[in-house]
Parts: sequence; structure tokens; C-alpha cells
Amino acid sequence: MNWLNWLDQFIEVLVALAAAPLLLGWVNMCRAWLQNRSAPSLLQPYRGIRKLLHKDAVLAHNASSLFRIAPYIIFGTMVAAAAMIPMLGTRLPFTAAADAIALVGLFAAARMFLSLAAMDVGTAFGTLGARREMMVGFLAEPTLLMVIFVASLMTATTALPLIAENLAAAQLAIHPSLLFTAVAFAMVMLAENARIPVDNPATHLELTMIHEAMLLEYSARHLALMEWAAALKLFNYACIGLALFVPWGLASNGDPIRLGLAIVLLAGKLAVIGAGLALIETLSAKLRVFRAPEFLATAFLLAVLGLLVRLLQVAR
Amino acid sequence: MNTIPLDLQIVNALAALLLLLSFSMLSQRRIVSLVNLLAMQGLLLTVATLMVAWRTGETHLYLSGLLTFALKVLFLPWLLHRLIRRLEVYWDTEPLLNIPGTMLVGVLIVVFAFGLAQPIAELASETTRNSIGIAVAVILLSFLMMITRSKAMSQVVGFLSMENGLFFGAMSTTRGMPMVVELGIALDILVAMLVLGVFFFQIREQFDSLDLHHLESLKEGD
Amino acid sequence: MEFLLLLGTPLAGAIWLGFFGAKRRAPDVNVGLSLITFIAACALTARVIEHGDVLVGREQFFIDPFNVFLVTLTAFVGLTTSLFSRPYMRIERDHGKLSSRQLKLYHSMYQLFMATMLIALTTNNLGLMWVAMEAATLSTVLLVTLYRTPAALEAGWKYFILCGVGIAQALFGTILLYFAAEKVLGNSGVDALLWTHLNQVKAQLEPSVLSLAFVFLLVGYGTKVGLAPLHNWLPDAHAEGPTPISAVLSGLLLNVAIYAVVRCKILVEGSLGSTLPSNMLMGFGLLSVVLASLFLWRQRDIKRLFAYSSIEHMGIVTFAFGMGGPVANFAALLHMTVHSLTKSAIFFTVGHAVQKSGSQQMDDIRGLVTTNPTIGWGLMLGSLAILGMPPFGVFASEFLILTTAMQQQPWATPILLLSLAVAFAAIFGRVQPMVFGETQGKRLPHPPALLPVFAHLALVLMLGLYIPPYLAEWYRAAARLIGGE
Amino acid sequence: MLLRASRRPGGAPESALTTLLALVTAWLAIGLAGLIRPRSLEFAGRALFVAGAVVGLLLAIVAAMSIALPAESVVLPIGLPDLPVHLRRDALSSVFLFLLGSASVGISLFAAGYFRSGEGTLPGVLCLEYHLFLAAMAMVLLADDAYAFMVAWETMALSSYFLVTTQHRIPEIRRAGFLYLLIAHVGAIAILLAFGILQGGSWQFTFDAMRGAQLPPIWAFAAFALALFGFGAKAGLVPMHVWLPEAHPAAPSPVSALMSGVMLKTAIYGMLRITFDLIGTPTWWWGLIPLGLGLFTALYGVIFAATQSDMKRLLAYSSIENIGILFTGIGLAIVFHGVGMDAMAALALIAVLYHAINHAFMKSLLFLSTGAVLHATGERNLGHLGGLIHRMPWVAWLTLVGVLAIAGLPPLNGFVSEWLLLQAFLLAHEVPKPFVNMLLPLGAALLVLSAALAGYVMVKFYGIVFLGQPREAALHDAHDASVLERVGLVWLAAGCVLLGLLPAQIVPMLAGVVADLGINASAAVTSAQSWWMLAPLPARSISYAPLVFTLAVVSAVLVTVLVGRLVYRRRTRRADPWDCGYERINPRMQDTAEGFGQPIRHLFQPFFAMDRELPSPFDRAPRYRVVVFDRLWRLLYLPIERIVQRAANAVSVLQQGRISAYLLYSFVTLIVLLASVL
Repeated sequence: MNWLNWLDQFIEVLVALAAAPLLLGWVNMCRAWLQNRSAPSLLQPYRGIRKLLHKDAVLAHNASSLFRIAPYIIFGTMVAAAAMIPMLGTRLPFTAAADAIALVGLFAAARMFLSLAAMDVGTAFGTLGARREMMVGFLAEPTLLMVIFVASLMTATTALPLIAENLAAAQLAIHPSLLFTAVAFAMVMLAENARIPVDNPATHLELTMIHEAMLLEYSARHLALMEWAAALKLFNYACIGLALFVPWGLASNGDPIRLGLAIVLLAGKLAVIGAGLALIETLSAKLRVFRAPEFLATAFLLAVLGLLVRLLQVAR
Repeated sequence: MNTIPLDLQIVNALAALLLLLSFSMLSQRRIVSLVNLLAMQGLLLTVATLMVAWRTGETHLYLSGLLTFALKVLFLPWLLHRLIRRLEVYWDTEPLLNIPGTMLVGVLIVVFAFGLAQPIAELASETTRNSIGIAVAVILLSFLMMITRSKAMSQVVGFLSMENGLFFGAMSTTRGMPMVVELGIALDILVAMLVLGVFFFQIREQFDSLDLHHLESLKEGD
Repeated sequence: MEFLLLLGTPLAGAIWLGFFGAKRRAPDVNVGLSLITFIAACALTARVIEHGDVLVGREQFFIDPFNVFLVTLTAFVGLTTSLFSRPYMRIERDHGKLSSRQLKLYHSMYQLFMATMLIALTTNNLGLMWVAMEAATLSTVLLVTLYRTPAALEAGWKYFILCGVGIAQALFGTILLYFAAEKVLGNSGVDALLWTHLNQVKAQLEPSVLSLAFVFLLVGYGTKVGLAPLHNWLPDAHAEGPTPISAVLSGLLLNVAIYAVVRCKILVEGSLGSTLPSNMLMGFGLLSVVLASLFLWRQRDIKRLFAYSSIEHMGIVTFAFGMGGPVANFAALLHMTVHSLTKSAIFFTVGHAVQKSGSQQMDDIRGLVTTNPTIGWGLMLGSLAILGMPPFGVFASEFLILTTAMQQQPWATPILLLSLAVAFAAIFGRVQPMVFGETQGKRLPHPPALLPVFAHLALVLMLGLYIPPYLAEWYRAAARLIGGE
Repeated sequence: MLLRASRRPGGAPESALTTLLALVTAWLAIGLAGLIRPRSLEFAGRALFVAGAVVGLLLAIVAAMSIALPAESVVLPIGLPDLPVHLRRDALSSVFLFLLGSASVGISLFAAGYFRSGEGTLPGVLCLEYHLFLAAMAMVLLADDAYAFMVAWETMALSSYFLVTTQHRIPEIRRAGFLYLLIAHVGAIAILLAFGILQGGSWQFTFDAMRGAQLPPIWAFAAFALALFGFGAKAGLVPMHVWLPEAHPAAPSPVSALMSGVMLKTAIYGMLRITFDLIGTPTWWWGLIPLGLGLFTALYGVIFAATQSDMKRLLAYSSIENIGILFTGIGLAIVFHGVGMDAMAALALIAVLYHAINHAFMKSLLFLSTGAVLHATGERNLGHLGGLIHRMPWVAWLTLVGVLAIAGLPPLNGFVSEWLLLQAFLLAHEVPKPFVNMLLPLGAALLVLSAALAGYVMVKFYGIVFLGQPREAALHDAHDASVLERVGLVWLAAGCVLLGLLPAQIVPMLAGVVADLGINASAAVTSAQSWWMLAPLPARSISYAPLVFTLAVVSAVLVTVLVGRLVYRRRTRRADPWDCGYERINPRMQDTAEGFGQPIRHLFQPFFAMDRELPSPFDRAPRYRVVVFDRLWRLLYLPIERIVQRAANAVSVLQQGRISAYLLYSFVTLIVLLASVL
């Protein structure tokens, strides 16, 4: 029932688009609770986006067209990325077209456009943010890839859905190597999504900010797209994590009932992840920017360690 | 042990004398007497050549004997004496290796030369048993002299006594070279001497002395 | 007939120029004589190609595959050099470095030198060969000291004494050879020194005598080849003489000397049947290459630089002859050819470069291409060629030599290659700044004659890409001859 | 199988090779034609280069069509008497000829618009050198005996040396040229030695003889090591890389493009030729050497690229990185082939070939764009550039393609080859060698790291040159590239895109090449492969379909734009940049090249030898200066020079000018020799 797979694919993208800000809202809510502030509404991100969409756009005089198209490209790539990640089912038609390496490449492309756009206007903060973003990226990207490699070594494929499927099918529930990689992945996820301890989404303190610094010159619809893309990114990473480490409950074929179940399950998993994220952010303190590479280098080494452990098992 | 005919004994005696002369050259410091010794060498050479010529009856040896006489006994010494007088170089300065040392090395060289000549002597006609060895010895000794002397003039004398050694070798081993060659060689030596004469004056007017220490500017080490 | 022309022209010319060498047309006469010589050489070559070897003058002179191409080469380079020296000497006189008397001397000696070399090449009589070699030395001594500067005198003196002594050893070697030959050929005297006869009976010659003879001959003629450690006269003489003489010295005289060595080697090897001569040649060759490449490293004077490079290449040739065998001999002959062509071309450009900058110090010579592109490119291409850069012919011969070395003397190959690399760094590092960069040189009073340069380089280039069949045949025949068949 | 299918039988046997030869001669003729009117820029500098581009195009077409044809060879009546020039065209040469031709099209067109009068060498001479360079590279690829190969190889080095020293008045350029030629020559010597070993006692220096020769393993390894040294020196493998960052900035941009894009690949070709064709059966552990060196080189190059502030040096170091990647692939292929995992070996080799072609296109593109910038601004230093996207949009947008491609981003070509190589690496743990199979996959980690760093480098390069505010007033009147230049750039950019989109068409061809090298590639390219999807190794379900992928991304972007148009009704106006409300922002406030290098310098401290000048708080006019050196220069090259110098000094003592000493030498020599025969 091929058309069902197509339906599955379609639904998945829609869900990602719709639910991404929700996840963001949930994380912020949890954080507020943990820091016993009065929490913003769960829908706050949506309101933000709607507000931005009703404003006039202001562009710097020397902003080039690269600056203007960047938001669309970034948003588009994030949507496309969502299509590659098994969120509900593993029988995605898109699987054959792009594997995990392509996915990481896609993230990298988004990052490059973001940084270039940030450098375009040529303000102090923009370039500073771009540099820091790339600095985080050149360590986070290989780490993510390593994490995926470990999984693909176990499953003899680099296609994310198949990885997830095989992992779910495997008898052994907990792979020791996956423990290392899980930690590494968590660290990357924090770094990539501009979370404490690497970055603080809620600050505009120039010495510390990374992601916000790049958005400074954006306004209105561009800004809205950027925010939304950021939310999507978080959502995607969360789903990658789920696919790699708790792959159970994905619909192995596209029939509606299991799809429905999968949606519910996904919501549950995401809720937990969001809470966990908030917890980490509350407990840990923001690092100095110079320390960020060391943080990520640790993550990279952890991933490599995971790989070694895996190979050790194979060798034996 | 058959008795060696007289003339051969004479040739050998001359050979011995030749060796003696080159030794005395090695020890001699006065340039004028060096030249005289050279002339005596030439004389010995002539006599030896004539002896061999008389014995073998080769006409061209008589010729080369006369040539030798003219060139080495008369012309060259005369030329050198003239140069000495014109350039006022009578004494050689202290040689680079002192006389006894030079003599010692000389003795070693003679031993070596004789050893070297052994295989050839086996083949040589009985005329010239040890004269080959002596010829080699003379050549090497004059070589040594050229090394140790530091005046241009004495080097030239060394060079010429080397030529003498060569001639003696040629004469004693092979009763001289073919005539063409003999003439050519003689011509070469003659020209060489003339060139040298020119040289001496040029050097003299450049450095107003014939001391070879002036001729050490072209070198690699600095 | 050609023979008389070949040897007579330069002799007569030497005498004539000795009297009228200072006339305004004297350079042109010089060129004309060289041209006649060259034509004679070509005619002779043609004859040899048609009828094979030639023996003339009561067997005193002969042409066989080995010396015929050397004769042609000598005559050719002699011609081009005389062409080059026309403007060069004019400029020297305009710069007031030479009087007309010296010019007279120069022209007459130049022809005499050519004559002696041709005799040494063509004579069949080893004694005459010695005489000619000595004469060549004498005629060039006066040319080396032409400028009468202290340095020139010193160089001349060293040249005279060292080569004189060396040559004397060669004479003794010849005597010993004669001695041994007599035992076989009987006491007929005259033809006991004829190479052709010796070559027929070489197997019967007494080995012990011949080995001694070879040592003396090697040391004697080796001094003129410039084999280390007998080479010490060579850089001085090259650096202090007038440039055309440097060109013919390293382009031709060295060849002739090596020719003499090889002639003797053929006989001795035939008699000994041992590898002794080969080993000696290889030893000398290798030593020369290594030492020369190291000396190159610290040169400041441009002519000394290329003099040492000549030593290096003579070392390569000697090594190749030492290895022997058809390929190595072939390569060695080819290397002699390309080396003399290239090196003389280099000296031509160097001469003009020195005249422009008024100094032989390489630090004073700068930016040749900017003021005088032809000189600059000539020097650059020439140096690259002599350094064994393809597609020039030097690479072809070095390729053959190196590959043969890998085959026969593997241990020697790395040494050779390292020395070549060092030489490359040394020479090229010096040449580049002279050719490129800013300049302060002045124009020359007379237009330089650079036709010879590019003629030579073109030939070398051709030999690198394509060796005409008859030439190759020639080399092969010579190689066989040297191989002793 | 598919590659059987791709081997079209028939087709005139000799035709391809003879045609190629004719084209090479045409290049030579064009070069010589430059000497007819050497001073005329219009003729020698424009028309002839366009003609050269046409020849290049034909060459590329012929080569591409001849890839599937069986090998053909011819013997020319030139060269050495006993060793006439043998030429041979097989699949491998065809691929690299295609690379040469296709890349040269763009470069020649650009060059036709690039050269201005009054730049050092005359246009005519330049034209000669340039086309001689092209022809020599072609001959290297066609040569089938050692002599022809060496001649072509050194001619290539020589002509490129003259091209590098076009502006020979500048001392640095002369120094660069010298260093380049010297290292090239030393490498050539090593290659010659390798051939000397390879002929294996037959003393035939044709490649056929070498193929036939049976070498004892140790000698085979010696040949391999020498070849690695020689070709590594040409390719810029660390530690023989020092000439590269000097020579590339020195050369005129089209030349740098040609050298970096094409010439370095001839070294890769040589390596493949010797390893897989002439030696034939490499032992598996040999592969570890190029693998290790390659990984180190890749990391080394990209790290140094990140710290450069001269845009052409930056690109040169990036070339070093890519060379490292290529050698890594070769090493991996050797290991796989050695242990009999031919499918994986084929995969790795395909990746190598593919990356070679890719790099030719993208690096040429980038070097040419720096040339355009150089002409427009006269600046090479990143510190004085910026904001050029407004003044030269053509160059800027085309460069963006190259930047994204070389950063290895999908769907462009750089990604495809890295994807293939990574897939190969992911299988490395199956190598049946204890310990090695654990270390190999870690190579993937380093590979990915350097790829990510390449992204960093490229953002720095593009952002600082083309984006932001101009750092100098002069940049405001920078002009865009001329028409011919644009055409050249467009050609190369198009190549990047197409190579990225059509791997499914290209990989089977390359598989044929690999099979030609005696590696059974049939398993690597499956029948499951369709015209739109790249799916090597049927056993694993790995696949990549750039067309679909691109379609998805592009459609997503377009939909976003459309929806944006629909829902958004507000106006857009221009204002001053906000920058947290700070008014008086000036270009100096932007991040500098050094600033961009800082994190890398911080993180990879041990690689660099830096000398830094930090301002104290009380400085009147505080200045910050940092210069980054190559440690290897001091650790390796200077010592060698010192050793030779010492030896020379020692020897020079022999010649103190004393004639008696000289006589003594002769005397001693005589005595010694006499004693020896006694």
C-alpha cells in the first residue's frame, strides 16, 4: 500500500510544521516552572510568529538579496529535513532519496546560509555571531555524524528510517556504545539549538549570544521564518534522537491506526524530552564562549569512543 | 750468473748517477746550482742515449742524443741562467717540508718505485733491468720536489728533471720513441720553456717576485 | 684531401693570423677558416658514412666511428664559437680590456688550439696524440692569461704546471705502452704506437705493464679531463680566460681528453680482461660528480659555477664509460655531445651577461630578460638543459646512464641522484635571480651574436626528442668499438 | 552486468587515440602561434585562448566518449632510438583527460578575458607556456613508457614554473617559483627511481614490460614508496606541501586554477597508474601509509586554510586538504583490494576519481573568482576586501556555488564524492585484520572533521570577501568580471551542479574505469541502480538520489516563498542596520580574517608556530599582530639545507689555492692507484 506510505510522509511533514513551535513552547513552560516563574502560554511561539507576520519588514540599506532569500532557504531545508526523519513511520518513500549523511549535509547547508546571511549586513554582532555559529558547527556536525555512524554500523545502512527499524527489531535493547553516543548526541542537541550551556536563547547580551546575534538584523516575516525554522530544527533533532535511541513504536507500515498510535507515542516522547531539556538548561550554567569548543570536542570524543566500543564488540 | 758487458754496466752506472743527481736536487736550495744539476742530468741522459745507440746501432737514437744534448745541456740551462740573472732569483725560500724530511720521503719513494718496476723489469731486455725502476724513481722524486718547492723557478726545474726521467725511461726501456714522437716532444718542451719565459716576466711585473705564495688568491675556502 | 683541409686550414690560419691577427677583418677571417674546417669535417664524415673507416698519412691518421663525430662536433662548436667571439672580442676591445697585440695572439692561438685538438682526435699514433694534447695545453695557456690580470696569471700558472705534470705522467704511460707493444709487434718501431695495430694485438699485450701504463695515462689525461681530485686547474682557467676560450675549453678540450682516456681504456681492457680500468673510471667519475656538486653550492663567480658543472658532467661521462656496455657507452657519447653543445651555449650567454653587468660576480648580474630577453632566455634554457631538464637532450643521456646504473651499479645510483639534486638546487638557485627580476645592466656597444646559442639549444632539444637514425647508428657503432668488439 | 553494457563494442579502434593526439598537437600549435604576434593582447591573449578552450572542449568530448572503449596504444617514431615514444589510452587516462579538457574549457575562456597587457611576460610567450602546459599534462596522461612519461612530466613542471614566475620582478614570486621547481624536480627523481625498480630486470622501460615484471615484494614496496614520495611532492602531500601555498598565490589566477584543479590530479593519476596498473597487486598494508598521510594532510591543510588571511593562500591550503582526501581514498582502496574486498575497493576508487573531477571544477572556479576579485580590487588580502556582492554580483553568486560545493553540501558535487568515501569508510571495520579494522573507521571521524572545517573555511572566505561592508573605500568602484570571464565561471559552476545532480550517470562509467584497473567493480555498481538513484553495494541498503532530494528541497523552499507571498501583505522598507541600536558602525567593526582564524588557532595550538604581538592596556596606539608559520618548514627543510651547506663548507677546504697542495693531490692519487695495481 504505497499510497499510504506517501500519506504517512505527508502527515509527518505537516505534524512537524505544526508541532515544532508547540515543543518550543512546552520547553519554555517547563523551564518557567522549574525556575518557578509564572509560565507563558503553551501557544506563545505561535503568537510570536503571528505578530511578526503582521509587521512591516525593515531591511538594512546594504542588505543583499542573499540576506533576503536566506530565511526561505533555511526554512525550506528544515522542512525537507523533517521529511527524512522517521517520526511516525519507517516506510517513508523519501528514504531511498536521502540518507542520514545527506540529512547532516542539509543541516550544514542551513547553518552556512544562516551564517552568511548574518555576515551580509556587516555589523559587529552579525559577523561575531556567524563566527561563533560556525565554530560550534564544525564540531557539532562531525559529532552528529559519528553518532549516526555508530547506529549505522549496527544496522548496515545509513538510511535513518531503516536504522530505526532495525534497531527496534534488534533483541538486545541497550547497546553499551549507544550510551556514549546518547550523551554525545544530547550535548550536540543543546549546542545546535542554541541552548544553555552553549548559548542562551533568552539573552541579547552581546558577549554571550550566538544564535540571536545572527538574527539581529531580521524583522517581520523573515524573522518569523527564522524563529519557526529554529523551532523546526529543535523538533527535528528531538526526533532524530528518538529514532536512534528509543525507536520503538514507529509504524513499520503506513496503516492509519498504527499511525495514530505513533502520533500519540511521539507526543509522549517529545514531552519527556522537552522536560529533560528544560531540566538540563536549568541545572547547568552558561559556558564562556571560549569553552564551547571544548564542550563540543568532549562530545566528539564521546562519539568516537562510542564507535570504538562498538568496534570492540564486533572485533570480539 | 753471466758477466754483464761493460757498456751495460756503464748505462747502469749512469742510471745510478741520475738517481743520485735527483736526490741532490731534492736537497739543493740554491737555484743556480739546481739548474747546473739539471744540466748534468741532461748530460748523463745524452751519454746514456749514445751508449744505447752505439750498442743497438739505431741511428735515430744518435739523433735524439744530439737533440737532447742541444736542448737539455746547452739551451735550457742557458735560458734558465739568463732568466735567473734577469729576475734576480738566486735562493729558494725554505721548502714546505724540511730537507731531511724530504730525503726520507724520497727514499721511501725510491723503494716504492723499484717495487713498482719489478714486473716490467722481468720482461725488460737485460740492457735495462733496473733502469726502469730508476726512471720511475726520478719522475716521482721530481714530482716531490715540485710539491715541496715554493718558488716558481724551482718548480720549473723540477718539471724539467721529470722530463729527463721520462726520456731516460723511454730510452732505457724501448730504446727511445719513434722519431716523429721524439721530435714532437722536443718541440713541446722547447715551446713550453719559451712560454714559461714569457710567464716569468708577466708574473714578475705583476707581483714583483716569483714567490708562489702570491698565487693563492683563487680558491674556494674563505 | 678533406684531411689536409681539416688539419691544414687551422694550422695555416694560425700562422697567418699570427702575423695579421690584429687586422679589422681578422675576426671574419677566423670565422671563415673555422667554416672551411667545418665543411672539411662534414665532407670527411660523409666519406666515412659511405666508405667506412679511413687511414691516411702512412697510417698516422685515421677516422673511425668513435672519433668522426667528435671531429664534426669539434669543428662545429669551433665555428659557432668563432661566430660568437666576433662581436664579443670587439666589445672587449671597446671596453679597453684588450690591445690589438693581444687580439692577434688570441686569433692565432684560437686556430692553433683547434688544430691541436683535431690532430689529437684524428691521429692514430698515441705518441702524436700526446704531443697534440701537450700542444693544446700550451696554446691555451697563453689564452687563459690573455688579460694579464694577477688572477689570470695565477690561473695560467696553475693550468700550466698541473696539466704539464699530468701530461708528463701520460707520456710515461705511453712509453710503457710502447714498451709492451714492442714485445708483440716486434722492434719495427714506428707502428708499435699505432692504435689500430695495438687494437688488433691488444689481447697479447703484457697485462702487468698495461695496468701500470693505464694508471699513468689515466692520471695524465684525467688531469685534463678535470676529474676530481685532479681538477683544481679547471675552474680557475675557465673563470679567468676570455669567455670564448672557456666555451671551447669545457665544450671541446675536455671531450678530447676523455677521448684519449677511452682510447687507452679500450686497449688496456682488451689486454687485462679485468674490470680494473672500469672500476677506476667509475671511482673517478663518482668522486667528481659528488665533489663538483658540493663545490657548486658556494660559488659566487658565474664562470666558476659553470666550470664546476663541467666537472660534474665529465664525471657523469667518465662514470658511464666506466660502466661500459653498449647502452652506457652510447649514453656517454650522447652526453659528451649534448654537454659540449649546451655548455658552450651557456658560456656564450654568460659572456654577454658579464659584459652587460661588467662583473663576473653573480650578485651583480640581475634581470637579464628585462633588458636583453634573448640573452636571458638563452641562459635560463641553457641552464635548465644542462641541469637535465626534459625535453632537452641532456636528460635523454642522463636517463640512459641512470637506468643503466640502476642495472649494473645499484649502489651508485642514489649517490648520483642526490648529487644531481644538489647541483640542481645550486645552479638553478643562482641562475634564476640573474635572469629574472629588476636590472641595472647597460646596453652592449655591438649587437651580440646569439644565433649560435639558439642553434646549439635547438640541436640539444632535438636530441632530447628525436635522435636521427644515422646519428644513432653512429653512436651504436662507436659504442660497439669502445665495447671492444 | 552494467559495465559490460557500458562497454559498447565496435567504434573505430585507433580513432580515439589519434584524435586525442591531434588535439594535443593543436594545443601546441596554438601555443606556438602565440609567438607570431607576441605583443598583441587581442590575438595572443584573447583569440588564441578561446581557440584553446574549443580544443579543450573537443578533448573532453572525445575522452568522455572513449572511456568505455577498449584500450588502444600507438608507438611514435620519436624519443630514444631503443625506446621510441609509446602512447596508450585506456579508461583511466580517458577519465583524467576528460577532467583536463573539461576544466580547461572554463579556465581558458576565463583566461581569454583575464590577461591584461603589461604584466611581466609578453602575452605571446604566456600563450605558449600556457598551452605547452596543457599539452604536457595531456601527454603525461597518455604516456606509456618511462621516458615519455618523464619528459612530459618535467615539461609540465617547467612550463608551469614559467607561468608561476610570470611577474618575476617580485622577489617572493621568484622564491616561490624556485621552491616549486626544486621540489618538483626532486619528486621527479624519485619517480624515475621508481620506474627503474619497476622494470624488474627486463630493462624495458615500457609500461607493458613493467606490467609484466614480477617483483619481489620488498622491491615492489620500494617502488611504491618512491612513487608515493614523488607524486606526493607534486600533489602537495604533507610534508612535501610547502611549495603549494607559495606557488599558487604567485601565479596568475588562471594558472593557479589550472595547477590546483588539474595538475595536482596528474599526480593522483600517476599514483593510481603505478599502484594498480604497473605494480598491479599491492599488499594491503601499503595502503595504511597513504591513508595515514592523507588524513593528516587533509586535517593539516584545512586547519592552515582557516588561519590564512591571503585568499589565494587560503585556497591553496584547501587544495592540500582535498589532496589529502584523495590520498586517503587511494589508501583505503589499496587496503580493501589487498584483503580481497574488491567491491569496497571499487567504491573507494570511484570516490577518488569522482572527487578528483569535482575538485577540478570547484577549485578552478574559486581560484578564477579570486582572480576576478584581484583584477577588480587589486587586493589579495582578506583584510582589505568585503561587500563585493553588490559590486560584482556575477562573480559573487557563481562563487557561492563553488563555496557550497567545496564545503561538501548537498546537492552539489562535493557532497557526492564525500558521501561515497564515507560509505566506503563505514565498511572498513569488516577488513579481516585485527586492530586495523578498529582504527580504520576512526579515519571517517577525521575525514568528517576536516569536511566540517572546510565549511568553516569557506564561510570565512566567502563572507569576508563578498559580504558585509567594504573594508576599503576603493572597493566601491570595483567592476564585475568581463563577459568571457563570466562564461568561464558559468561553465565551471554548471559543472559543479551537474556533477552533483547526475552521479547515477557518472558512477557506472567510473566503475568501468575501476574494473579496467583490475578491480572487480561489478559488485559495487548494482543493477538496482536506476537512472535517478545512486545505490552502490546491493548488500547494504544505502542510496542517494540527488535529483529527488533537490526537488524536495527546492519545492519546499518555493512553497515557503509562495505561502509567504499569500499570507504576508505588509510593505518592506530600508533603514540603517540596527546592530543593537548602535549608530556609528563602521567597516572596521566587522570580524577580520584573523578573528575568524582565532578559534582554530586556539583549538589546534600544537600545529602552529605563531609569533604574536599583543597590545598592552596602556598602548597609545595599540596594535595586534599574529603571524602563523608552518612548523615543518623549520623542522624539516631548513635542517636539510644546513646539512648540505656544512658539507659544501667542509669540501671547500680542499681547495685553498696552494699549487703545491694540488700537486700533492695528483701525487697521492698516482701513488694510490699505482699501489692498487701493484
